[in-house]
Order: sequence, then C-alpha cells, then structure tokens
Amino acid sequence: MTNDNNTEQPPGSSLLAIYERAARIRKNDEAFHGAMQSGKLGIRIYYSPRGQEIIPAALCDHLTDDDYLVTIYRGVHDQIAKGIPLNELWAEYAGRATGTCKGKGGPMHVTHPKSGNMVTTGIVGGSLPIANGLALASQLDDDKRVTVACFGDGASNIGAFHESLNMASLWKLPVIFLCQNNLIAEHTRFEKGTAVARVADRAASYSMPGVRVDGNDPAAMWSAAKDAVARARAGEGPTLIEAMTFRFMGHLIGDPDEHWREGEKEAALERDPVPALRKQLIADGHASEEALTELEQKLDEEIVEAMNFAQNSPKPDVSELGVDVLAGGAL
Amino acid sequence: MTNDNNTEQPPGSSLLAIYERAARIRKNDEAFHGAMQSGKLGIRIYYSPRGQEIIPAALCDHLTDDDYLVTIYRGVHDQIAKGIPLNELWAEYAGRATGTCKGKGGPMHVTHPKSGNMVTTGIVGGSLPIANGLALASQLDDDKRVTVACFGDGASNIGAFHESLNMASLWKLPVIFLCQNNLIAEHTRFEKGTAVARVADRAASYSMPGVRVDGNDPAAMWSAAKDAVARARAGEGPTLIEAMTFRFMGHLIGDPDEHWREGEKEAALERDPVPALRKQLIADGHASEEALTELEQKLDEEIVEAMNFAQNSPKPDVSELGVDVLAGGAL
Amino acid sequence: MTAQVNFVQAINQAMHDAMADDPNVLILGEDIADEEGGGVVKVTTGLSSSFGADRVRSTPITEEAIIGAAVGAALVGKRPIAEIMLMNFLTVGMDQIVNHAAKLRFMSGGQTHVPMTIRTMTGAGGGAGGQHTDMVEAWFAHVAGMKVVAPSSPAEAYGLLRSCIEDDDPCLFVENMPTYWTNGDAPERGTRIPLGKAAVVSPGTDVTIISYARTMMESGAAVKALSEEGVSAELIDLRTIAPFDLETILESVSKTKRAVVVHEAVTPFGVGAEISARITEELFSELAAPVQRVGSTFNAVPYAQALEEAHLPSMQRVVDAVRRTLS
Amino acid sequence: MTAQVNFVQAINQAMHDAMADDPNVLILGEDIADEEGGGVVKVTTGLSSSFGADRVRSTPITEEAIIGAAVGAALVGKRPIAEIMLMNFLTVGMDQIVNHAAKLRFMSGGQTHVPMTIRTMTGAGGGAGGQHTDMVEAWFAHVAGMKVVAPSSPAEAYGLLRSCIEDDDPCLFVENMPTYWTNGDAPERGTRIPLGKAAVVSPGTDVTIISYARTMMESGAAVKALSEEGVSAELIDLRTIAPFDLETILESVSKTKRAVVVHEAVTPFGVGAEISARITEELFSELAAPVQRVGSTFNAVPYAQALEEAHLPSMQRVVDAVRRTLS
Ligand SMILES: Cc1ncc(C[n+]2csc(CCOP(=O)(O)OP(=O)(O)O)c2C)c(N)n1
Ligand SMILES: Cc1ncc(C[n+]2csc(CCOP(=O)(O)OP(=O)(O)O)c2C)c(N)n1
Ligand SMILES: [Mg+2]
Ligand SMILES: [Mg+2]
Repeated sequence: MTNDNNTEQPPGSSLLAIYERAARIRKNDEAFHGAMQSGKLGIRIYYSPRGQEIIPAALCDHLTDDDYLVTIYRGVHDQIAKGIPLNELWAEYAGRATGTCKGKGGPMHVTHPKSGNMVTTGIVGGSLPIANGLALASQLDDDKRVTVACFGDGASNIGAFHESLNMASLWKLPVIFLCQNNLIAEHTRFEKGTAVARVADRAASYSMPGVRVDGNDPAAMWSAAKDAVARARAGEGPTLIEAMTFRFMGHLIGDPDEHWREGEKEAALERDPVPALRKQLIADGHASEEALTELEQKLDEEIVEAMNFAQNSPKPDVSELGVDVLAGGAL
Repeated sequence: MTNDNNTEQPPGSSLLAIYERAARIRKNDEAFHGAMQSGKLGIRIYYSPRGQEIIPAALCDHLTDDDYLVTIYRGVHDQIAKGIPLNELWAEYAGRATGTCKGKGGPMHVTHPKSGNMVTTGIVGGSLPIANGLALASQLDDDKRVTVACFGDGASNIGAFHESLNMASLWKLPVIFLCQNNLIAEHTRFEKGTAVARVADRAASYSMPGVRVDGNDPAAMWSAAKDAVARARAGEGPTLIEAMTFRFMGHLIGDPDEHWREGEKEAALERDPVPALRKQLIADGHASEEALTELEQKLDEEIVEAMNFAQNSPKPDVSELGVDVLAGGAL
Repeated sequence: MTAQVNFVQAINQAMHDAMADDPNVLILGEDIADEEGGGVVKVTTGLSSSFGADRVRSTPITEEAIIGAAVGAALVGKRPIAEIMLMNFLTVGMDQIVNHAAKLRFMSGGQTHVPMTIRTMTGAGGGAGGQHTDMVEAWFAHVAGMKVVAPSSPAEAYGLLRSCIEDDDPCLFVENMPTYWTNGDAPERGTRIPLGKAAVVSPGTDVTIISYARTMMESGAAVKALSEEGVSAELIDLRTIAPFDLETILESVSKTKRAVVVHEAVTPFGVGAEISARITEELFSELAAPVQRVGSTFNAVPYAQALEEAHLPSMQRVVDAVRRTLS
Repeated sequence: MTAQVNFVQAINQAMHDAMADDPNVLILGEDIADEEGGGVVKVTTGLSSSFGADRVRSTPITEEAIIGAAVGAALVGKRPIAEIMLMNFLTVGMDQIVNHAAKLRFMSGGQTHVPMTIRTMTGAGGGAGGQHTDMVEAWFAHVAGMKVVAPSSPAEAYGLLRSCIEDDDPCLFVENMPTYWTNGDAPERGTRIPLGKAAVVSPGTDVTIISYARTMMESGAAVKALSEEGVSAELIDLRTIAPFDLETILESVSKTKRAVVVHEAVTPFGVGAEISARITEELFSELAAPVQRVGSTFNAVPYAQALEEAHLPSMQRVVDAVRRTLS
C-alpha cells in the first residue's frame, strides 16, 4: 500500500530494537497459545495480536517509560512493546497474586504504571476519553509526556472516538490516536461497519492531521509515529494514525475466523511482518544471522522464566475481594 | 454567505407558504413571550426559536404529515412548520389535559404523531439515533416517508451524532440530518466547542453529502431541503444539511445572552429573515401588502384562539400520574 | 424424557418463531447476521438466512445508535429486538434506554409507545474480568416504564422472550452466558410465559427462597441440600424482575414466615433490597425472621478463578442464609 | 445570627478554596468558564478568572469525553471535578463512570485509583419535564468503588464537597437545583465534613426519619408537624448515600424502634429499599413496625405543575408514613 507520510529510513539500531520488540511479542504469543493448550497455567482468556506486532514495536522506539499508553483487550503487543515486565504479565494472565494487578484485572485489564501502561480496557472506545485526560494532566504540568491511545478500526465508529478527537483537537492535547486497522471487528468486515474508506480521513472532522500507513512496514510506521510524537511533544496537538495491519489468529482463541475472502488471509500470512523484518535486517547488514539467533534465544529464555515465575506464584487470597475496592478498604 | 448548493428559485406559491409558516412561528413566539410575562397561562419553560423560522418553514414545503420529524427542546418552530395544531400545542405548554401530551410532556417533549411530530427530546444528540429508527421502519416498509432529525451545532460534537450518521450512511436510510447552526451552544460559541469550521464537512467522514446553506435564505434552504428530500425518497440515502442561522432570544427566557462580540447580534437582528421575506414577497409581486396583512390577521386570530383554548382547558387529574407508565397501566 | 435444548437454541427458536409470526419483528446487533457468523456465540444463527439480512441486521459497534434505531422503529409499529452483546455495554446506550425508551409513552401522554426488546448477555464465571459480566438489572427496575425479565431455563427463555417481543413496553431481557449451553426441557413451540408472574418451582413450608436467572441453580441445589436436613424450602423463580409478582411472593411467605432473596448481582442496592423491603412492609407481623439476601460480594468481578468463585453466590451461602432465618 | 449563603455560593466557595489549596484541582464542564458565563446557573462564576481557563475549562457538549478526561487526569495525580450539568446527562457518560472510574482501583490491583468528583445538578419542581430532573443516585450506590454524596444545606454542600475533592475514590456529588438559591448558615471556611458519616439533625424518641438532600426539607417540616401532635421524631441526614452510615442509623432506630426513609427518587428499587432492608436485617426483633419508605411516585417526572407536585414526596406523605409506623 502507499503511505500518506514520507517514509524516513530508521537507523539500523532502531530497526534492530523494533525487531527485538516484535520478536518478543511474537514469541510471547506462541508461548501463550502453548500455555492455553496445555492449560496448566490457567490462562482464561486471550486476544492474540499476531500480525500487528510491528505497530507498537515501531511506535515505542519514540517513547519512554514516562509516556503514557492506554490500550485495549487486544493489547498485549502494545504492553510488551511499552516495556511491561513479562514475569508480572504472565502472572496476571495466570491469575496470580504476583501479577501486575494481583490477578484481579486479568488479560483485559493489564495495568503497569511504571512502564506507562496506564489502562487496558475491554470496552470498545473506552481508551480514547481516558487518553485525553492523561494528556490533559501532562499539558497542565507541561511535563512533555506523550499519551498514545490504541483502538481498533471498529472502534472508530463509536461515539467516544468522535467526542475524544474533537476535544483533543480543541485543546491541542499531546495525544496520539492510534487506530490499528486489522480490517475486521470481531466478525464484521471493516467496510461493513465503517462508512468511510479510510479512518485517517476522519481526522479532517477535527482539523487534525490524519495519516494512513502500512503498520506492518517498520519504516513507515516508525516515521509516522516519529512525526506524531514530535508534534505532541512540541505542544502542537494530537494526530490520528491509521495503521493498516492484519489479525492472524481470529478475534480470540477458538475463533474459526471465517470472514475472509478467498486468499485474503493467505496473502496476509505470506507477508508476516516479523520474519520479513528479520530478513531485511540481515539483507541490509544491520544484523547477522548469528546475532539474531542469539537474541531470539535470549527472548525464549525470558519467556520461559516468565512462565515459570507465573507457574510458581501463589494465587491471590480470597480476602483480596475486599481490598482495592475503596481507598483504605470499604468504609 | 455562499451556499454549497446551487439555489433554485422556489415558486411564488412556495415562498408564500414559507412566509405563512415563518410568520406563524414568529407570532407564536411573541405570544408565548407575552403569556410568560403575564404568567396567566402558567407556561413553565420556553426555548425561543426566533431567528431560525425560515429553516423549518422552507423544509416543510417538501414534507407531508406522513413524513417524520424528530426535534429538540428548541423545536417549536419545527413543530409548527410541520403542522402541529396550535390549540394542543398551547395547551401542552400550559400543562393542560387537552395538550398534545395531556400536559405530561411539556415544552421539551411535545409529540403529535398525526402531524409527524414523533419525538421532541431534551437530550443533546438524542434526536439522531431515533430518527434512524423511524427511517429504518420506512425503509423496511418501502413507504417512501422521509425522516428529518433536527439538532444544533453543539450537538454535532456528541457521540450520538457520529454513530447515527455512520449507521444512516451504511444502511442508506431515508433520513435528513438538519443541523441548525445558530453559532452558539447555550453560552459556548460554535468555534470553542467544535473542532471543525463547517459542520457540513463532517459528512465526509460518513461518505455522505453535506451542504452548508444560509438557513435564513428561503430559496437556499428550500433548495437544499428539496435535494435532500428527493435523495431520501429515492432511496439514495441520508444527507447532512448545516443551516446557518442565529439565535435571537438567548438560550432560554431570561438569558442575558452576553456572548456575542461587538455588533454580531445587532447585525443578525438587522437581517431578521421574516420581515425580509415579507419585503421580498411584495417586491417580487408574489403578494400584496393587503394580502399579507390579511394573512397576518388570520394568524393573530389563530393564536388568540389557541391561547384561549389553553386558558379554558382543564388541568390534568392527579390520577394521570399512574397512566401511560406501562401498557394497560402499571401491573 | 422430553427433548432437551440449551438456552442458545431456545432463544434462537423464540426469535425465529416471532419473526415467522410477525413481519414487524426485526433484530439489530453486532455480528448477528450469518455473514458475520450468526452471533458471537451463534444465538442468531440462521435467522438472517431465513428472514433476510434486512430484518436481521449486523450493526457497527455503536450501542447508542443500535438502541436508538430500535426506539425509533418501535415508535411506528415495528417490534425490534436490539441485541446488546454484553450487559456492561448498556452503559453506552443508557440515554436512549432511560431518557427515551422508558419515558416516551408517559411524556407523549400515551400517543406513542416503544415495543422494543433489548436482549443482553452477562454473568460471571468465565474469567472475562471486571467489564464484561456485571448484573445491573436493578438500575432498569428503578426506571418507570421499563420491564425487566430474566429467564432461568431454556423453556423459560423461549416463553418469556416471546412475551417480551409481543409486549408493548420496552423490555430488558437478561441472558446468562455461562449457562448458555446448559440443557433443559425443550419449550412447546408457541408457548408464551406471561410477564409479571413468578413461578413456584418447588413447594415448601419452612422458608421461601426467591431468585431468578442463573442463581436459580444455586438456589435449587440449596433446596435439595436443605431437604436432606429436613428443611422444606419453597423456591420461587421471579422470571420478571420489574414489575415483579408481589402477590405470589406474599402468598408463599405468609405461609413459610421466612424469606431469602438470591441473585448474582452485588447485594447492596440490588433487586433483593426492594423485595426484602416489600415483603417486610406487607408481612412484618407474620415474619419469623428478617428477610435475608444473598448476592455477589461488593467489588468488581475479579479475574482469578478462585476470586471469581468466591465473589459469586454459592449453594452454601444460600443454605447459610436459610439457616439464619431458622435460628 | 450567622451569615447566610445559598447552595450556589457555598459550592462555588468550596471549589474556590479547593483550587486555592491544591494546584491539582481542576474543573471540566459545559459553560463553566467566565467567558461562557461562569456556569448556566453561575455555580462556577469567577473561578476561571481566579485560577485560569486552563484549570476551569469549558468543554464541548460531550459528557463521555468530559468524564473520561477527568478519569485520565485523576489517574496521574490530578483531582478533577467533572461538572455534568444535569443528572440525566450522566447516562451519556455511564461507561466511563461505571466500567472505568469505579473499577480501575480494583482491576489494577490498587496500582491506580481515580480521585475524581462528578458534580451534577438535578431535582424536580421547575417544570423541566421528564428528562432533566431525575434522581438516580441508587444506580451508582449499586456500583462497587463509587461514593455517592448529597448535601441538604449550603454548609453541608461546602464541607462534603471539600471532602469529595480530597477523597481518593470517584465521588458522585448530587446537587438539588430547585433549592439552589435557598439560604442557610454560611460554612466555616476550610471545614470538611467526613464522608460516610450521617448527622442526627434533631433528636427524638418515637421514630427515626432518615433522609438526604432536598427531602430533608419535607422531613424537617414533618418533624415539626409531628411534634405538635406529641410525636417525637429523630431526623437523620444521611449526607453520604454510599457507603452509608449504618451505625448511626442503627443507634437511632434501636432507640426509636421505628424508621421512615424519605427521598426524592422514585420509591421502587431506590436507596430506601437498601436502608429498609439493612435496618430490618440488623434490628428485626427490636422493630415495632416495618420500615416505611417515601419517594416520588413511580413515573417519569411530569410537566404540569399539579402533577409534578403530586409526584414529589410531601411533608404530608412523610407524616402519613410516620403514622403508619405508630399505628
Ligand atoms: C462498547 C462495546 N461494544 C461491544 C463490545 C464487544 N467487542 C469486543 S471487541 C469487538 C470488536 C472490536 O473491533 P476493533 O475495534 O476493530 O478492534 P480489534 O478487536 O479488531 O482489535 C467488539 C464488538 C465491547 N467490548 N465494547
Ligand atoms: C447530553 C446533554 N448535555 C447537556 C445538555 C444541556 N444543554 C441543553 S441545550 C444545550 C446547548 C445545545 O446547543 P446546540 O446543540 O447548538 O443547540 P441550540 O440550543 O443552539 O439550538 C446544552 C448544553 C443536554 N440537554 N443534554
Ligand atoms: Mg479490528
Ligand atoms: Mg446552537
């Protein structure tokens, strides 16, 4: 596809960092699927982000832990790219007391403020209004943080999208609205639920820059994110990025994912962005086969450690039901 | 201002009909103000539509009683243009048992299905989703009715606007979204609450035609409505019309209406559309001074009769509290 | 034994029969047409193929527009069913339900009414966490003009849903998802179960247990366990939560002198509070013990399985509540 | 006599003092800045001039975005006040309140919390009709993680609002508009009234009347009327509806043996149901009569004045309820 922005080539170090994030996400996904098949960790629900790894992997090259991320149920790729520790992530998925949320939130509500993972919501559209609030705090404190709100193509039709982009533009909030357009919403194809050909074009309704890019193209995504982050940090206001991508594993575990036309999905799988980037890194001489294999081994170990950490962690005590309900416990 | 559409000159008969509707609305407004000052009818709340008369007066030249209208608290101009009987209207405002809604709904909820006045809402944005439903019923029955949803400029920022236009476009519903842009929302100027210069441009987000016209220009408004009604009746789908106008009497009775810049309001009052149309009718030879004076006398009598009807009507019995709550009374 | 069907089949059958009987019945919801898989858990499978994707419309993810469209269509003679995938998502469409659907009959002085049914799934037990399984039926019961219905068996789901669709008021029909695939006796095609009437499921003499929806299971199990201790509990299935069948409740409690209300919703300010208050107002002098309530613990639905189970009402908690009325 | 102020002045003062004391306090709402008139009824007048239009921001008419912005800012140390003009408009922002603000502390395992205050006006009596004056506080009391507060005097409004703003949980602060301009003793600058604590407004021995907000007026009048008949009623002002002060209620009722709960919200499934149920659960054997409830009639708020008055709880209906507990 053609990108709306002029693509700048990221330095090799950035491409390597993007690959490391993307590979970590991909390997983590495989491990989650494995754990769910074996069932031994007791992971109860999972929305796979396979196919969408490059988007947050490239975005986060421009963010630090101080920047805020608000994501959705399908958000583990965003969370990992943003730097959430895998041990606590796995423990949360496994419902353990050592999880990011003590096992109380679970996959749809993973939270880890230390890495800037502020909110994960299970409500379509719920991430955008909250992102504005985080950005409003940054604007008032002039702390130069950037907030990114992730959401899907289907979410671009719900009221919260409209209200949030309107407010962010009026107030020039340092926020990026990142629509990960995987061409489907649960089982409804993009064009059937969305009355515009390009979500990015909706930015015009808010006098806001809107760019559509191939989210699976590391350079294009990296460049679009770079511009949007720079704009936000400079206090020039919000940007809407529509990152085109593809959902490889269905809506959630067990989804037959039958909604694709002849060949659509096959073609997308053909273009699996993670191995593609790996090839490119070697072809362009940014990394050797050996170096990448070593990196991947490191990632495998990281994940095995996280799995074991979760496995060996205690389950939350039932008394936790009464904790974290109100400040200082229920009155 | 310049209109987005090519303005077609309405026939003299239509201009006369538009004037009659507009004059009825205007005289009714004066009478409501009078009644509220005197207090004798007990009208408890009123949102004056003065300055916006031409919009529905021109629109309704293309509608019949079978067509549906959904309007808002500031909707008495729409209701009168759509043909609501003044007796029942006045009785409703006066809280009488003979009112359109037996005095239970009041000014913000005037309803009169016989004239196509289906719903009046006090919730900003509430009119649009319901309009889609009325239009959906018409589409399913192929009854060729057109539904018009009236709302203000401020309402174009709320979520219901976005969701409704998206759905209407996807389903090609026979609905017209009529934004009466009076440049202010309660006390907030248009540009301070709306992140786009022209509400009409938001139609692009829904692949829908959007036209901005001078709503106070009878020919321009008549033409825009004609095209939109024709499009809806032909099953070609919805249209967004942004009708530019001005709120002459503040948000509601007693509003000091201090939010205008030097001269803005004066200039608007200068261009009061109702006397302007009257002048034009005579200048263009569509009507004589005498004929119009006679018409206006007739309107005065109509309104006096309505006032007396309300005055002489009984108040609803307290037993009405338990009626119309559930079908066949509360179980 | 009679043929068995689960909730999914019974609800699908009810919609199928209603659409076959009345061309004004239509369904709006996310992913409901067969092109979108016939519903995320297949409740609407086959309906768009049988009745057309016009009458069984997959919608964008816009609950306010879905419910508003149902309201508007209902105003002019349609009998729309708006499927809101999960009960928590009703929060997105609250304005259309509360300020419009429930009130238009009254505010129009009876000129218009809204014969719409909102179907929604919910119920904890599947590990979905805090935003997907709430029971907030009490909110809607607190709104004049609404009817709130919750079936506890496939046959009830069929008969009550048929009645909701034919009812001239906005009805909220609450379906429990974790028990969706639980079998029960197949409904007689065409049966209607009247709204506003409760059912005495098992007669008893010592205490009345009043419940509805999913917790009829825990309550039924409690009745069995109690009978083994020689306690005879009468079990009432409320079926309609608003307006609820006070008469049947009072008849039972004036016999048993004791009552326990059980529901999945959190206890404070829940449906049980209203029922407890009404029973006490009417039968104060006859009651042998204060009405007891059993509901979920007062916190968001937790993810971890052990916590989720402890959060939900259990057979044991129902038994304990009954014991409190007997001691 | 002490200086008098009305609710508008007291609420304005509370926000002014809170903003002066804590730079993290900010206000978001429609028409609230002085450029927009300082609030539709001037509750926020002067605040944007004193603290800047950045901290006192007029917003578009987008309740979901307003509340969401408050939630987000609260997550990172701000203490936002979101003004939702009228309580019925909370329906537009329900998702952010219920699924997010109330639950984020629990769902994050305590890593984050939402110290946000939602101020909203409501209350029937002005002829606004069915969509502008509902009392739906019971909805929010039914949601774990929320605090719900409703003042009955200007001084209470000041002290309770200051506490809400400083509280670390999402608070819903309900203001009664028809009595907005009613005077009361001026609050002592800087006083806080603790959340979760009720006030015994007038001591009595024969019956306990429990109320809050606007119906404290009707209840107070009833206390006077009853005293002339020799009935000594103890009047409790709940102040905080969730979590409410059960201790103070039980202390009073175990003395008087009789209780009446009065509120403007419609009776069925309202706050009175929970209070009635709790009192009965705790004091069943001591009660001399069933707890009585007085609320608005169960219908949408009507427009016609005679209907609106008959809809609302009156002093007479409170007196009648008390008589029922004495007979
Ligand atoms: C308000 C609301 N409505 C419906 C749902 C159910 N639901 C969960 S995910 C989903 C599809 C969202 O699609 P999209 O926004 O494209 O995100 P994706 O899952 O493709 O990443 C739906 C309808 C929900 N979670 N929230
Ligand atoms: C959801 C909602 N929020 C706030 C209000 C309060 N309110 C009533 S009218 C109004 C201004 C609406 O302005 P606009 O849409 O331009 O319509 P106009 O009054 O100018 O015709 C507001 C904020 C409301 N009625 N509904
Ligand atoms: Mg998608
Ligand atoms: Mg306006």
